[in-house]
Amino acid sequence: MQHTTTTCPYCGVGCSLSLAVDNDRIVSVSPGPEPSVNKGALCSKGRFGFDFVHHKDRLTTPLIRKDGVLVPASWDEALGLIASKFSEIASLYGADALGGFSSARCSNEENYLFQKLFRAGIGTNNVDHCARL
Amino acid sequence: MPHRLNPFILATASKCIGCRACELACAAAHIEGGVSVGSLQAPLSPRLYLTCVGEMRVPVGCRHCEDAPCAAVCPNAAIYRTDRGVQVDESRCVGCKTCIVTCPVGAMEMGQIWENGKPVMRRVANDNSPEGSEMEPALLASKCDLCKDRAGGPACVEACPEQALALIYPDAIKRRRNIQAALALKGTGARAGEVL
Amino acid sequence: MSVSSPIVSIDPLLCTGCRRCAEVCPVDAIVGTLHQPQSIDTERCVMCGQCVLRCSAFASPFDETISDIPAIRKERGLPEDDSSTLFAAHFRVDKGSVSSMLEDTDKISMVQCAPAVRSSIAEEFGLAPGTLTPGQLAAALRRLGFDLVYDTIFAADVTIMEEASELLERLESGENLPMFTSCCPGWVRYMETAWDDQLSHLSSCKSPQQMAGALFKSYGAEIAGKQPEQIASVAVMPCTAKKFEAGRPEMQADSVPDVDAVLTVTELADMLKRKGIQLTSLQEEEFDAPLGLYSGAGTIFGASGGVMEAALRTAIAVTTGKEVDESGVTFTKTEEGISRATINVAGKTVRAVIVSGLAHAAKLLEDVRAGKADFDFMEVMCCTGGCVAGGGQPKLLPHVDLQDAIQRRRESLHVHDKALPVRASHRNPSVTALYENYLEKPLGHRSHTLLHTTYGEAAGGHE
Amino acid sequence: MGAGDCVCIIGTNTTACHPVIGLGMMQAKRNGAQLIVIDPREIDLAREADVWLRLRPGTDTPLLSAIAGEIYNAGMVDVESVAASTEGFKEFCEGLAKFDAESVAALSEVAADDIRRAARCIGRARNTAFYYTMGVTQHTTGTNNVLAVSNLALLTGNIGRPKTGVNPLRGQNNVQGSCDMGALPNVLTGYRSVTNDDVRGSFEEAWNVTIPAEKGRTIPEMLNAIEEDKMKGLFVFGENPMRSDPDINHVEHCLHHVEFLVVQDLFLTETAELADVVLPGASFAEKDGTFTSTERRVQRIRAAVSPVGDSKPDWKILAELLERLGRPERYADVKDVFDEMRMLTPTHTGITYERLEAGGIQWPCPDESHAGTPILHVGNCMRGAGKFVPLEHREPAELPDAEYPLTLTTGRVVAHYHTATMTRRCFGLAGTWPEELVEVHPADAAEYGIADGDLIELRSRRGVATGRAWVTRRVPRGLVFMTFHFSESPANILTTSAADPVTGTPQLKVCAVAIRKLTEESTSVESLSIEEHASCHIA
Amino acid sequence: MHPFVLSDPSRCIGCRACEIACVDAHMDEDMVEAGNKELPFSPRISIVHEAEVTAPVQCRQCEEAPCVAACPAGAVVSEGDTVRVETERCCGCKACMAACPVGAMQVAVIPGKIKTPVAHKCDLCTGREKGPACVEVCPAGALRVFGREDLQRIPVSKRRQSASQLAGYN
Repeated sequence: MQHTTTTCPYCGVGCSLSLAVDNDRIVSVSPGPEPSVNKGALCSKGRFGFDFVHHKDRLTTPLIRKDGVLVPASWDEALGLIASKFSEIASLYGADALGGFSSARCSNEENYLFQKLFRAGIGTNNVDHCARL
Repeated sequence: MPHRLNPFILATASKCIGCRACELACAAAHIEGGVSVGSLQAPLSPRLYLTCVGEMRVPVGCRHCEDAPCAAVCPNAAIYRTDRGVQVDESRCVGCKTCIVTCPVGAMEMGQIWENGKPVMRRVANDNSPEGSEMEPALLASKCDLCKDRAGGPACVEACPEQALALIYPDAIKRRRNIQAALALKGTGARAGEVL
Repeated sequence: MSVSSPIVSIDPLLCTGCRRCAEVCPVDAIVGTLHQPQSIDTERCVMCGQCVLRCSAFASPFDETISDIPAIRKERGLPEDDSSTLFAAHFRVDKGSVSSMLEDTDKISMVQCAPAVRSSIAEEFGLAPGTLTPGQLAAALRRLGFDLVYDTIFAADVTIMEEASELLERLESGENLPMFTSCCPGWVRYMETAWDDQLSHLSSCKSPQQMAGALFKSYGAEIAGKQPEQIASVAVMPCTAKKFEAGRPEMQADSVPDVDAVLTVTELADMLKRKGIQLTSLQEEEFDAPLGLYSGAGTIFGASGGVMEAALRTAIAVTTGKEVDESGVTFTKTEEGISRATINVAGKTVRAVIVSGLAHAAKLLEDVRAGKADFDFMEVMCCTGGCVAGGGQPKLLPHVDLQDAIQRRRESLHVHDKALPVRASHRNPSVTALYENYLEKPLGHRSHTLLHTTYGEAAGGHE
Repeated sequence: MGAGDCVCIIGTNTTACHPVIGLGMMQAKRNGAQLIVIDPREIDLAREADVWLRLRPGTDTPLLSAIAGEIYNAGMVDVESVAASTEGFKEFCEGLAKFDAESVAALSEVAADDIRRAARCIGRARNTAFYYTMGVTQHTTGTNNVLAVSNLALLTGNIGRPKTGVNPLRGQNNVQGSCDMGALPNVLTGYRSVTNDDVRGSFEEAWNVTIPAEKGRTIPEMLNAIEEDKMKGLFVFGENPMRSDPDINHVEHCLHHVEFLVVQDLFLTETAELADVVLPGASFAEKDGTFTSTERRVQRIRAAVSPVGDSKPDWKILAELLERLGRPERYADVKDVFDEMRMLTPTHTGITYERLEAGGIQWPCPDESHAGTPILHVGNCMRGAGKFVPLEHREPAELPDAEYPLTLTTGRVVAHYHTATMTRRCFGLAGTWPEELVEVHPADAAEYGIADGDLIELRSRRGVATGRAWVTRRVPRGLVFMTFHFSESPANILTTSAADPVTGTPQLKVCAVAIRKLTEESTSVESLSIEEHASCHIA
Repeated sequence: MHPFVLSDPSRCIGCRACEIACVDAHMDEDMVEAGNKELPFSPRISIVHEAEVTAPVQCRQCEEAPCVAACPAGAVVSEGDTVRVETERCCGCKACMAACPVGAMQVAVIPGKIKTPVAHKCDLCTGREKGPACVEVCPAGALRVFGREDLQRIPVSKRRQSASQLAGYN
């Protein structure tokens, strides 16, 4: 049984968690070590909001819509299609014809790369996320 | 209000005076007849039973169990659960009496079932009758059916002069009691933080 | 009054001690503590049967004491194949003796039925309270085997003739006033047990049931060409106390009882059903003449205030010569169960009182005893609402509104009264014929022997 | 926080949306601090509050201004020092005149002397900390509401000191971080505007690419642009606008209309179902990285289990996409991404993975020896002088009327999170709160013949939703509350997309609805077939 | 005397961690398996979340338990530390639900071999080394176990306190 210290993925308080893992599955959650904001307390989501990770509905492969139906595809094929489609749209209609909604639930690094994808990769500032909501 | 658990008739022993008006009303509500006892076209066969133990009087009836033992043991599937309590399908009952001995509460009895003035009959061996057998009224499983088809709800509750009977919804009672218990704890509570 | 009255009794095996009967007993004759079997104090009991009406403690097929039921049926004298529901409080059942009378071929059976019977018996056949079925009642009695189907209401008209005359006589002489009606046996019994010093105030008239019985055994026998012993006189009553009255020793002539047996409405209905007679689907028939023809005034005897109204209609006619269908006197309620009015009869102002419910009579009797009575003529009905609410009436199920049912029965009698051609007792042709052919005149010699009686400890008593 | 301090919360059900902070507030109350709660609903903290202002939804600005007015008139303001360190103080004070307690009392349905009591509490307290969340921002007057809070803080000097400050409680684990990282159309990392040439220049030089000088489109603008065929491609990353955005019918129409839609998420959400390409992301427990909490604390997340199936950490996917779009950068691990970012972001330059091992660091942290900044605006406001902004009151965009007599406000419950994509797939959380519960006041419920637990239908100008009624006094008469956690009861079909002019934040907290009881089809007779139930019970 | 758990409404924020911990502690499967098998979610603690009060309510392990008295099948037994339900003997007649003054008894299907609704209630997590799961997880410290010793000690300490107060002024 290993223990990994991490931060709660739910509200903005940023409580520190310790995930107990047994053969690559999260088994339980307990409050993280000090120093921490939550000082040993965890709400219901923090303590019991982890089993979605192993839920059977998790997406496990990229999907591509072929004649109206989403079917599994390889990473190479999916990413290739996105890259080519984005370039095609950018060339046809200009970079401003593309845009993206980023995620307040993903990490700083991912948000950084996402806005870099549009600003550097495509050349548009059309990047927003749901902090507005 | 959608209820998850079957309601059932519950008596408050302290209020019951033992007058049997509930049994009378119950029996009358399940047979053809007019406004008077004389007008009833079948013998009285109540489905709840006044029980006297020393000075104590209280009617005992079916609690429409969620996992009804009577339904479990019935070999001919005559007893089953509906969204309005546990019901008996008399046409399927063969009168095997197992449900009587199984019911933990003693709410099941074997009663005559009368249809348009005549009891459901069954053939019984009888040597000194010409055909060697004769017909006599059948005794079939009989229990409280919550007056499911009666306007105005259960007849016993309406008839009780002391309002000792009530149709109770267990989950509604539980929710009300929870709130009362929580309110009662308000202010006092466990003083969890303090050292008592 | 020693031996326990078998007319009304409480079965200790079935009584659960709920004491709901004690709440309605007008004379507090129910004895016992809560949850213990109750018993009846025969000294106080007037056999009105209200307790029988109220009792809901029946013998369920699922009781532990189920094994005793056949023994109880035998003890109550019920026929072998009787399957009626047994209740703790019950009255003496006389179905058996009546059946044997009907089978007795060398007897002529004459039956009389009280006004209230025709307003309630339909309830026993599933119809709504207060359904009026006079014609079908007569038809049913005939199918049951009664040779002559007469009517108590005829005798009620006779009672009016006798009692109105007695009242006028007393008003004239000023003696024994105020005068009380005597047709309610429960009321008479109450006077005998609790107010025996006031018995003189009671009208000497017998009740209509006893008058009819007496006439059956005399005038009736003559018409039928039979000896009094050969007449089987049966009465159908909404009342249990009538069973007691029929058995009173003085209610007979040369040891031939006026009335041989009394059936309650429930007993009659049961006998009819056993014979497969469905009263409510019969063709209407008439009551036999002459002792079966009756006026509207007699009909309303069954409702409290009815005797008073009937007497007034005749008194007005006798004193003023004016024939009226209704006395036009309205009684105003002065206290619970008591209503009063003042009328002038033959130049005298008569203060009349109607008491509905025995429990309300005590106050007035105290005034009488103290000589401070402020009334001259008092009608007392033991059961609140009149005979329509008697102990022999159908026992209504708990969900039924009893007061509403009683009110509907009263109204049906008044409707019946309004519908009849003759609405005053003295205008009943068969009554006038009776006097011409037989009684000569009210309070005459024959009336005196047949239709009048005396009261008190010596005379009363049980079989 | 303890005696002499004051906690003022407005538009936040803290014990539900930020439970641990909520607990901290209750502890502060127990330590003697005063608690002021401004919320139309009787939330748990309202029960504990010294002053609870039960305002009519949408009247936050006038109420806060009235409080400020009362403090000012009562002479509890250190006029010299405030005037010295701020701009626009005089006009602001004059502007307060129209927000007298009596007229605001009528407007916001809060008793005038309650306003005065709140003012006294704040005026007298040594330190007052203000907390707010969506309850303040999700209005057409969202910006004004926030400015009203900051006006009040500036007026009472409650800025830049411990136990004070204007503290927005960010709803999501990294909403603060995603703003910090420039995932906004108008700013690059560290809130530096794209229109600022030097800022843009530093990025263009680092990435040797030219970045457009005008700001990009916000989400509502992008949706409209799609509708007008100005935008052909959309990449939705870790979001479910089909449930969280207002006026879902409009969103659905746009997402169908767009030529090429990419969605990257953990589950096949309603939005993902419409996508042309769906990429399986990884959950917080399957990747390394950092989140930034509501108090600007950057904290590590660490992979505890390997990614599920073929899914990849999201940063790897984005890195690979960048690569395919011709970008030269290669990132061995997420630390490289963070380092690239922090070199470009002065406020985060001092934060390194090594330092984060010892615990979170609050930006700004200019260099690696800097300990981080627990409190902003220490000494003076970061922009120099504190800026007062005189405000006007504007009624919400949609008010109840004869046809839609009740006000609907939306929000969250403690057991669920946002569109519940994750929480409804947690056995425990789904168990405690399996379905939508619409809070209805007993009197309103009685008026519509609704009993507790009945299925009811809510109807607005934009759509219809159903949910189970929870008859409770938590909501006042005339107000109903529901969450947007449940797809079967999509609150955002009802909400209006009328938005704040400045931020474009939609008015999710106020819209007009009508409710009626739905007669539930009575559960059918459960008479099992004969064979079945003769055997089934005899186990 | 049976120990029991009591809540403090002034501390509870209604986060329901106790409710989930209770279900978790009475299930062999872990959360993920429970989700995949769609097991019933049947807590033995009821959260009241109203305007007037927010607090968990559970069994007080009464010494004179109405539920024990009400059960026709003798399935509710008072024994050792708790009042316990022997689920094999329970037929779901709900008399205990009507009897319990606190509303601590629930009738529903619970995880395990019995697939029909049965009565179940708080059993103080007997056999769980860290004691009641709800008390352990509560972030607000709103739940507290009153053990047998507490039930002896608390009255004594309070008496001593009031005695000193009495001595104080007369």
